[in-house]
Amino acid sequence: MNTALPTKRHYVDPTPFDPGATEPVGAENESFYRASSWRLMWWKFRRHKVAVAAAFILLVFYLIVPFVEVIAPYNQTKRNGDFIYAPPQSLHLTHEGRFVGPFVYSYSQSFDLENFRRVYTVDRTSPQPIRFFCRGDAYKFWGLVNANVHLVCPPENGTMFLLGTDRLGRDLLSRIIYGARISLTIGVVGIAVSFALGLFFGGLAGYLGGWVDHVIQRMIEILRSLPELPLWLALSAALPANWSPILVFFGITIILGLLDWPGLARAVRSKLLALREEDFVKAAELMGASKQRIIARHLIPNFMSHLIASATLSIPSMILGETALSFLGLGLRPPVTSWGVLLNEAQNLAAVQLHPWLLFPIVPVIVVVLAFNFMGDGLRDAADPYH
Amino acid sequence: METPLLSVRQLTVDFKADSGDFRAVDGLTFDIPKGKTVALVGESGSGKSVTAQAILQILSKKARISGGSIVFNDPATGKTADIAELRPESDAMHALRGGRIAMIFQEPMTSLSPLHTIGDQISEALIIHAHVGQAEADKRTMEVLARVGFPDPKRALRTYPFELSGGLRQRAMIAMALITRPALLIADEPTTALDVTTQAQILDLIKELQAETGMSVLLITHDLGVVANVADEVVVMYRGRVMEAGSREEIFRNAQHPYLKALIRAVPRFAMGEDERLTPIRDVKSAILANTDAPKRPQPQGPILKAEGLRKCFTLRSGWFSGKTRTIRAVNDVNLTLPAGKTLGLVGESGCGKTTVSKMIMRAMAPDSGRVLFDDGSGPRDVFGLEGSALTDYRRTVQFIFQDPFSSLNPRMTVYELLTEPLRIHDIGTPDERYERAKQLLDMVGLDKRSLRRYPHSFSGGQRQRLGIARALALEPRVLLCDEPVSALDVSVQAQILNLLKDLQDVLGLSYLFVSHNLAVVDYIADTIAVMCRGYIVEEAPKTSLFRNPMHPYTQALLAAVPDPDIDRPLDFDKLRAGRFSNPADWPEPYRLVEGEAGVMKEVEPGHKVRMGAHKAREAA
Amino acid sequence: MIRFLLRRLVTMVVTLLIISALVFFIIKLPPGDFLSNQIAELRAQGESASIAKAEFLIKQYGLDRPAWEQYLVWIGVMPGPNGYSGLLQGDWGWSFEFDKPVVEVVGDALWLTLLVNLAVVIFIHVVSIPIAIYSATRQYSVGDYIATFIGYIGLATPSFLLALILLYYMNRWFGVSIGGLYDAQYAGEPWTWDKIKSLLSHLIVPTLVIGLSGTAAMIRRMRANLLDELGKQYYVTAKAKGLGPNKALLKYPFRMSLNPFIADIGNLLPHLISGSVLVSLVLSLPTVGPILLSALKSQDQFLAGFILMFVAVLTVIGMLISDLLLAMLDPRIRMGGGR
Amino acid sequence: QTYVEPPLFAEKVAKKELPPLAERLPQPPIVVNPKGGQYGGDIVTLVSRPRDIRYISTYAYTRLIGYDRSLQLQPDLLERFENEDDRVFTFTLRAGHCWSDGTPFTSEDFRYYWEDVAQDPDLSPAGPPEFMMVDGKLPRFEVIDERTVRYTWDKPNPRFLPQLAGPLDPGIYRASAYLKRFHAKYADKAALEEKAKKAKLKSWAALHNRLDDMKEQTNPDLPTLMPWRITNTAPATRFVFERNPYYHRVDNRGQQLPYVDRMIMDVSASGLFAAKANAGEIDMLFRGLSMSDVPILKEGEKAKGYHTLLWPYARGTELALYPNLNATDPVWRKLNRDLRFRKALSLGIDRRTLNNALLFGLGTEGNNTVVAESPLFSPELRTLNATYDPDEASRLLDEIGLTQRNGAGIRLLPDGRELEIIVETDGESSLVVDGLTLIGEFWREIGVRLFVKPQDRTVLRNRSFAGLTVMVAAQGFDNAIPTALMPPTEFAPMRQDNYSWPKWGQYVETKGKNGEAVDMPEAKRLLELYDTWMNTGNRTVQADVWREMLRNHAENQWVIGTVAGALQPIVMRNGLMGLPEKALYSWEPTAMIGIYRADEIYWNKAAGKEARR
Ligand SMILES: Nc1ncnc2c1ncn2[C@@H]1O[C@H](COP(=O)(O)OP(=O)(O)OP(=O)(O)O)[C@@H](O)[C@H]1O
Ligand SMILES: Nc1ncnc2c1ncn2[C@@H]1O[C@H](COP(=O)(O)OP(=O)(O)OP(=O)(O)O)[C@@H](O)[C@H]1O
Ligand SMILES: [Mg+2]
Ligand SMILES: [Mg+2]
Ligand code: NI
Repeated sequence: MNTALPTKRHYVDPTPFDPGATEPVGAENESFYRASSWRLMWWKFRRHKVAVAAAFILLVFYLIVPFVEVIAPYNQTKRNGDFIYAPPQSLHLTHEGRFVGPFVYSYSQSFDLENFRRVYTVDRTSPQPIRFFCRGDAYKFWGLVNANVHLVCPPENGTMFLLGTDRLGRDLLSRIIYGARISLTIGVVGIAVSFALGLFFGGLAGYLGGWVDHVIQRMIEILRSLPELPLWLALSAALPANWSPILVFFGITIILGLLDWPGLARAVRSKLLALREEDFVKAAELMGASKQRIIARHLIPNFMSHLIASATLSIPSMILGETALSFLGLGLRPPVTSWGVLLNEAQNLAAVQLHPWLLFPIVPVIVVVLAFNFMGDGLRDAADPYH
Repeated sequence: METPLLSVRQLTVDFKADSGDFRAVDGLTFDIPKGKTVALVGESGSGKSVTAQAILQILSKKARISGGSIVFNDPATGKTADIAELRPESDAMHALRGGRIAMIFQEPMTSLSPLHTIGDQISEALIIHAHVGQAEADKRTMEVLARVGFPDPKRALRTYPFELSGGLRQRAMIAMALITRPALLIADEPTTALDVTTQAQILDLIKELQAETGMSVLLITHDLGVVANVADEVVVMYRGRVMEAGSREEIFRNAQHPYLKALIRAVPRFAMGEDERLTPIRDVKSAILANTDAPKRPQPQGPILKAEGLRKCFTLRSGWFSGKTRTIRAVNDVNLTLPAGKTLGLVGESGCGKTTVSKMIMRAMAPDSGRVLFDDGSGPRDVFGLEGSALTDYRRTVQFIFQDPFSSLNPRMTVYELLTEPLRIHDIGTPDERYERAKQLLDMVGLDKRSLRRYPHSFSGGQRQRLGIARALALEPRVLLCDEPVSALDVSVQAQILNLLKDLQDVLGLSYLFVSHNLAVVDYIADTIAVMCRGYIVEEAPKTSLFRNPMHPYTQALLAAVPDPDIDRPLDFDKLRAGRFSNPADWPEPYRLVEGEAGVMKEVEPGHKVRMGAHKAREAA
Repeated sequence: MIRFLLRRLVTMVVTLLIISALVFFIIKLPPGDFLSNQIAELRAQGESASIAKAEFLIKQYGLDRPAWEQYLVWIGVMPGPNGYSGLLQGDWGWSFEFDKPVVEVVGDALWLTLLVNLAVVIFIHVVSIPIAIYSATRQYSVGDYIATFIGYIGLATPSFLLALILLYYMNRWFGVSIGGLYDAQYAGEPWTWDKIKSLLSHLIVPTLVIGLSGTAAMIRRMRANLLDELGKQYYVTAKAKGLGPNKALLKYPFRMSLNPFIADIGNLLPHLISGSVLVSLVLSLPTVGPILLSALKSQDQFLAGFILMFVAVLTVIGMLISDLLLAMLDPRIRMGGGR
Repeated sequence: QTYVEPPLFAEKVAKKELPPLAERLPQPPIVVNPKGGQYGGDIVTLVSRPRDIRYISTYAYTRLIGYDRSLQLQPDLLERFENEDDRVFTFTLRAGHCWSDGTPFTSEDFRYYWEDVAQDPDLSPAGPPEFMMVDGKLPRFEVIDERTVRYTWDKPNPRFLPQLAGPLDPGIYRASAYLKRFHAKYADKAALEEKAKKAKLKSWAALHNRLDDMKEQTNPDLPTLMPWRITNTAPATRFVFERNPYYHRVDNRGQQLPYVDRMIMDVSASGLFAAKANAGEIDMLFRGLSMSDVPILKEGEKAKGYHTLLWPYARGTELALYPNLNATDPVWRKLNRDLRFRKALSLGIDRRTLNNALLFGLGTEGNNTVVAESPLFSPELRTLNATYDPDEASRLLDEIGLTQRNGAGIRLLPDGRELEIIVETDGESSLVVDGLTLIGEFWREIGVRLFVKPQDRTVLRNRSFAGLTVMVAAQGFDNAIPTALMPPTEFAPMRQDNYSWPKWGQYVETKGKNGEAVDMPEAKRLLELYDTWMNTGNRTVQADVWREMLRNHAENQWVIGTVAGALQPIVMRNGLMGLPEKALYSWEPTAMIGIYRADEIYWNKAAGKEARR
């Protein structure tokens, strides 16, 4: 090899030289090389442990969505008048040193007139084993099939309020599970709407510029100048009362989406205004690419990081946006539950001070939001060619 | 023996990549003596830029110095530091970077921030290292801008990179490196975007500074002519390893290694025989060419492309609220004809409007006046009037190779996607066919299929340039507008590409508009050559007659400035300094153009036209 | 430039006109008007005596005229009961609820709103920019994760719930009185040092509550944008010049990644104002938010209209500023504008 | 009798800026006999918006004639009054009674109101208030002397005195001395118009109306007769009321009432009321608190030094359903008018569960009717048609013909729609919304679906007026402790704002111009009964009318009641005395705490020492 050589001397590499020699090409199959950047993204993403874990958590959450009726121990409307504001019952495994399997102790309510509070006393004498794959509250699965099978049920003649109950004696855990259905879909649908619009209008304005930009800009300006408040109020009056809860839900989602897009559109536009001056855009243009293609394939991907970040950030605002609406009387209608509704109900001092378990719905919201965020991070990294 | 300024020992740089780790620099050893110029030459992708980055510790995150040392002996402080041991973000490293070791980057377009003015970016280095005030920094910036040949340094302070031609950007980059008067200048292809006269000026400047400050230079270049003219020592690299190293004399007179010999053989020379081919180290397997038969396409009666009276002015806004604007006449009354199956070479000073002309022909930019006619066999049509499918056809048949390959490649697309994108746009072939085509294209430009799944940023400058060429060829165009297509390629790969282009022309009847600073290359490939200066075509002639009998003073100056890869025929820098003839008002009669006058093209020989002042031409008539 | 500004100003006026029409339309959307509702309310309380007075007012404010006439009178292109006196003449209208000119009603609230929002904006930027830079340059460090986590808790908790919890603990632990912008005893008092102290201590919760979600959002977006720019060649150039990583980062990639945020400036204010309505309501802040809400609910049309127009003007100005800043920031936009 | 000068005025009196107390008091003043009251201190309370400061006139309950704790009418500002068959009313003022600015309170103030305000077409385009008219005729008004005025109607006007004693003072007298300065009849009209212009008002009348504001408390200059007078104006976040030096009540130890110098109202979001009370930031609070706040209020009692009085709320029912008999939808109108339907809905409600869930089981279950404390109460009317009997309910619905059901077991309307009742509510009370959720479950069992639709109050009202609502949920009768002399207005279809019969009410109110004539005999009967009540001064006849109306309501279920008897929490800081431990709370007739006399509330120095900040 080239040992320390004084540069003054004329050095010639002694190893034989073969210009045709190519480095051995790896044994990867063709698809390895043919991978599109999307596929590469996916491969990179898979290597990102935190992101994959987050994606897995989300998957679990979303898998719950179609089966909430089965998974929730109670129906969402099921209330128990004898257990109003009951604190969480803890799950035990051993009774007096003996393994029993998962069980709860029953408790009973009494009324403390002095403090105006319901007091629950736990009866530690007899464990009440909870049941699995059992029959419980009847429900209509997907609104089609009547059924009453549950994954877990309360003990026979007993109660199982693992997260306590609310002011009407409804099981919080079940309500959270039912709420997941609405909250998890509302975020995704809302974002889909707002992204579709934001990308479309922002893309048009940014890439085409000129009068299109001008009109879209003014549109955004007008939309943005109207604070959401009066719109919500007007809408709350306008939404027909006999819309089914599902319709209301979609109405709200769409409204949230509709209100959300201008911000994104402006960001897209300003970034595109800068990007469209880049040579590679010109190159695509000169190759004859259509405008849509240039926006979709060349401009937007270069804006991916911001989009992913925006999307993951919009999720919580969508999930919670609906709480603000219910605050103004435009939210979901009972009996439909969402995490936002649950949090809204916890929105008083009594919840903070006397019934802290009512604040529990924050936990799934945070978990979901964090999971979306970490997944977004992974996506961003995967999409970053430099990473 | 004096300690060298920088001694690199057994330097090894590894890259981590999806397709496996690979070694870009492998046991590299060389010294840079004080005050001397060391030229680093080698095949495109052989690790020259990576070496330079390693010296500055600015390697990409994927790369790592996995062995060896880089010892820097600072002549000013007498201190010695092993750069390979320093942390990239340590203070010691910051002090070295820019201050003691400065670098000119290979791709000047992407290396400048688009948001900051040239002046800001250049003076910054000075402010950091010399601790001077803004006013002083501006003054010195103007000085160096003037020295690198900016026509109006004061205004240049406030222009943005995208307002400059490729050559001007490169000169800005050079100014940025030189302003702190470093002990070591690493110049990575500093003159690729410059015409030969400017190149000579820059080389001269570097020499001057070397004499003034005892600066050492690590010059990375492909142009053996430049090496022969300025280098003291030469290091020849191939695939990350030194093949041969020695003094200039030894290398040029006594080349030993087969690679170096092949390299010297591959240099295009003037006055090559009509059918003489360049001899690259590896030739493209002509099998690929053989099975692509020429499609039956109607041939146009006249030229396939014709530009008539193109003019373009750029308006420069000087301030925010002041309405004061300045216009730059980038292109002035340009007429060009490109016959089918022929090559038109376009040479000229950096910043004279070549790129602007090609962009207008591409309809990437609207001319202020004039028109471009395109004839695909169905009669000439104005390009700017094309609509719908006619435009799509035009886009398909006429392709453009960008001067700056990096910025013309979408950073978020893999090579596979980049190469197949044109096919997808025009909806050609099945995915499998497209894949085969992509592999074929890569083969043509001498890259292997592992490149397919890499992103543009992970290639060397020359490799990217080849990607640009491959992409332009993807659609089997009939006309190719090449804006400096081979400037970043070493002579061997360059030969390979030039041969390829020639073969394609023979087989498929392609027409080229070939913009280049390298006159030998133009001579090799072109049939007709047009010389541009300050927005004007000053001379146009078949290549034989142009090189035999250059009429215009600017053409003559240009030819005189071509560096020869022969150490026995050095450039005469003094003479070059005297007569650059780039200002129309300085041209001797009858060529002088007075302010605002366009003059006329006058035919002096059959096919040989020269621009003359209008009244002189009338007189002559 | 001047022409550009002039053109923008003209379009601004047109936009504002359209907005004013929309605003009025939306306010008028629910049936009835303030005084009719008032009368109904009075009647419900058996207060027949005041009804006559309310009816007197209906005539006086022209509420018996068709809506479009009311609109034209409001903006001042049609003579009202007082002749030409509308927004264009600088007459901001009359609040029925407070029975006072709108400006007097809104006066204090307006600058308190701006104060709160300013505090929020400053808070967001001061907190999020350094954190964003930190977590972009030290991606996947523990610090990055912690910043992310805290940010997201802020984002994932409904602001009013957070407000309530914070209020409760601020009161329990630091004795800060619940709600309001200063202790009640300072209401209507002149500004003294104690009052300012009280104001500052009361600003903490709203700033935190309104700002937290914005902060998280800003950190994440900024971080994402920065990460994109960190790989670019010009950043390498800057580093090659010997700039320290932070300085180089601030000057080059940071400035590059500011683009989407500047584009958002126009949004900032209306967003903060409407975003802070609920919080202001919960926290009982004397800002325009709650006034707006109650004005909308009670259809105190001129008051609501004024506040909405005020926000609209701010938005439109914000957008203009954002466009100017964008052009200032990015010469490519400045010079390439309009193909 | 010697009088003790309030310390707040001592200085002013010493400086002769204010005459001594003896000269300020009317002769005779009202002498009351509370235990241990003493001068001094402020009371801090909360309002949710600046406008609500007008409720001071309810708390401070200063009337010409007012109810005492046994709901008997007593002269208050008046020295005495005479009532001949509810037709001729003669009022006698107290000698030397002064407004808060020291100007005398005389017959002229009544005349000024009657002639120059109520009948001035500029100031009152709609004329005098409706309760002053009988069959569209105005009373004859006479000023007998300085201190005596008389109103004479041809027919009895039994509403007159109860109206004067209502929770909101109709104010048939004005501070004439002050207001004349702004009346075109007494002052220079041009100058007044000028003044009005300056205040951005349109005419002198507007200016007068604005300054003449006995209830809204927006004019600190306006003299008052109340125990406290306002000192500042909106916009503000704190409103301060200061004691009236000329107030007409004293205690038996010669101390002038009110004991407390200042009544301070801070503006705060209503959502924070309980929190602020819990944090011990206020001295007294009741309006804006509800039974669901009780646990949290109890929680803070010990730590923050206050206690919570729990007064039963005298309301017809906490949650009432108003089926709209005037609905425009013909199907619903028919159904709502079917007594069997209303009965079925009532029998389908499990009131015990509601009571447990909403009122801690402490409420009374049954109809929307008067409370047991009322002399008109009869126990069987509470439960008539208001037991829980889902089987009977189902039977009744079947009997109507609503036998078709859909897959989910919901009955179908004759036109094929589902029997979905959209119950609209103003959404301001969580109790109502929660209660509806529960009722929704009960009704599902009888095949009826219920949707809750919270609306903004004004929207709701407008929808109801237009006949668009099918059913509205709200609170029941305001006055649940009526005596025979109180008008049974709420019980007869004569008010548009009753969600059961908005159009009938409108018809009566507009004298047949708008709305629909009452066309159900049972409802017509209510109107007849009301007429009977109106046309007599005889209390036994009136009591009979009352009883029949109550029975009519229970039988017809015009309004479906559920549970009553919520407890109204009243937070009092330790040391603040003067309110009974237990009493009935209501809007009408108790005027919240009005009839228990806020002016008699005082700080017990001993207990209050450590409690005050
Ligand atoms: N960021 C990167 N990631 C992966 N591979 C890289 C990266 N940068 C460079 N390479 C590879 O390292 C090798 C050496 O690159 P380098 O830029 O040093 O070439 P060069 O000698 O400067 O060539 P040229 O003359 O074409 O500029 C090339 O094969 C290139 O593809
Ligand atoms: N967008 C622009 N705005 C302003 N001036 C421009 C712009 N583009 C080019 N110019 C100016 O027009 C002139 C011609 O530029 P052009 O890029 O055509 O030169 P070129 O001949 O290609 O030079 P080079 O060989 O250096 O690339 C230069 O002076 C350049 O500064
Ligand atoms: Mg290189
Ligand atoms: Mg060029
Ligand atoms: Ni990663």
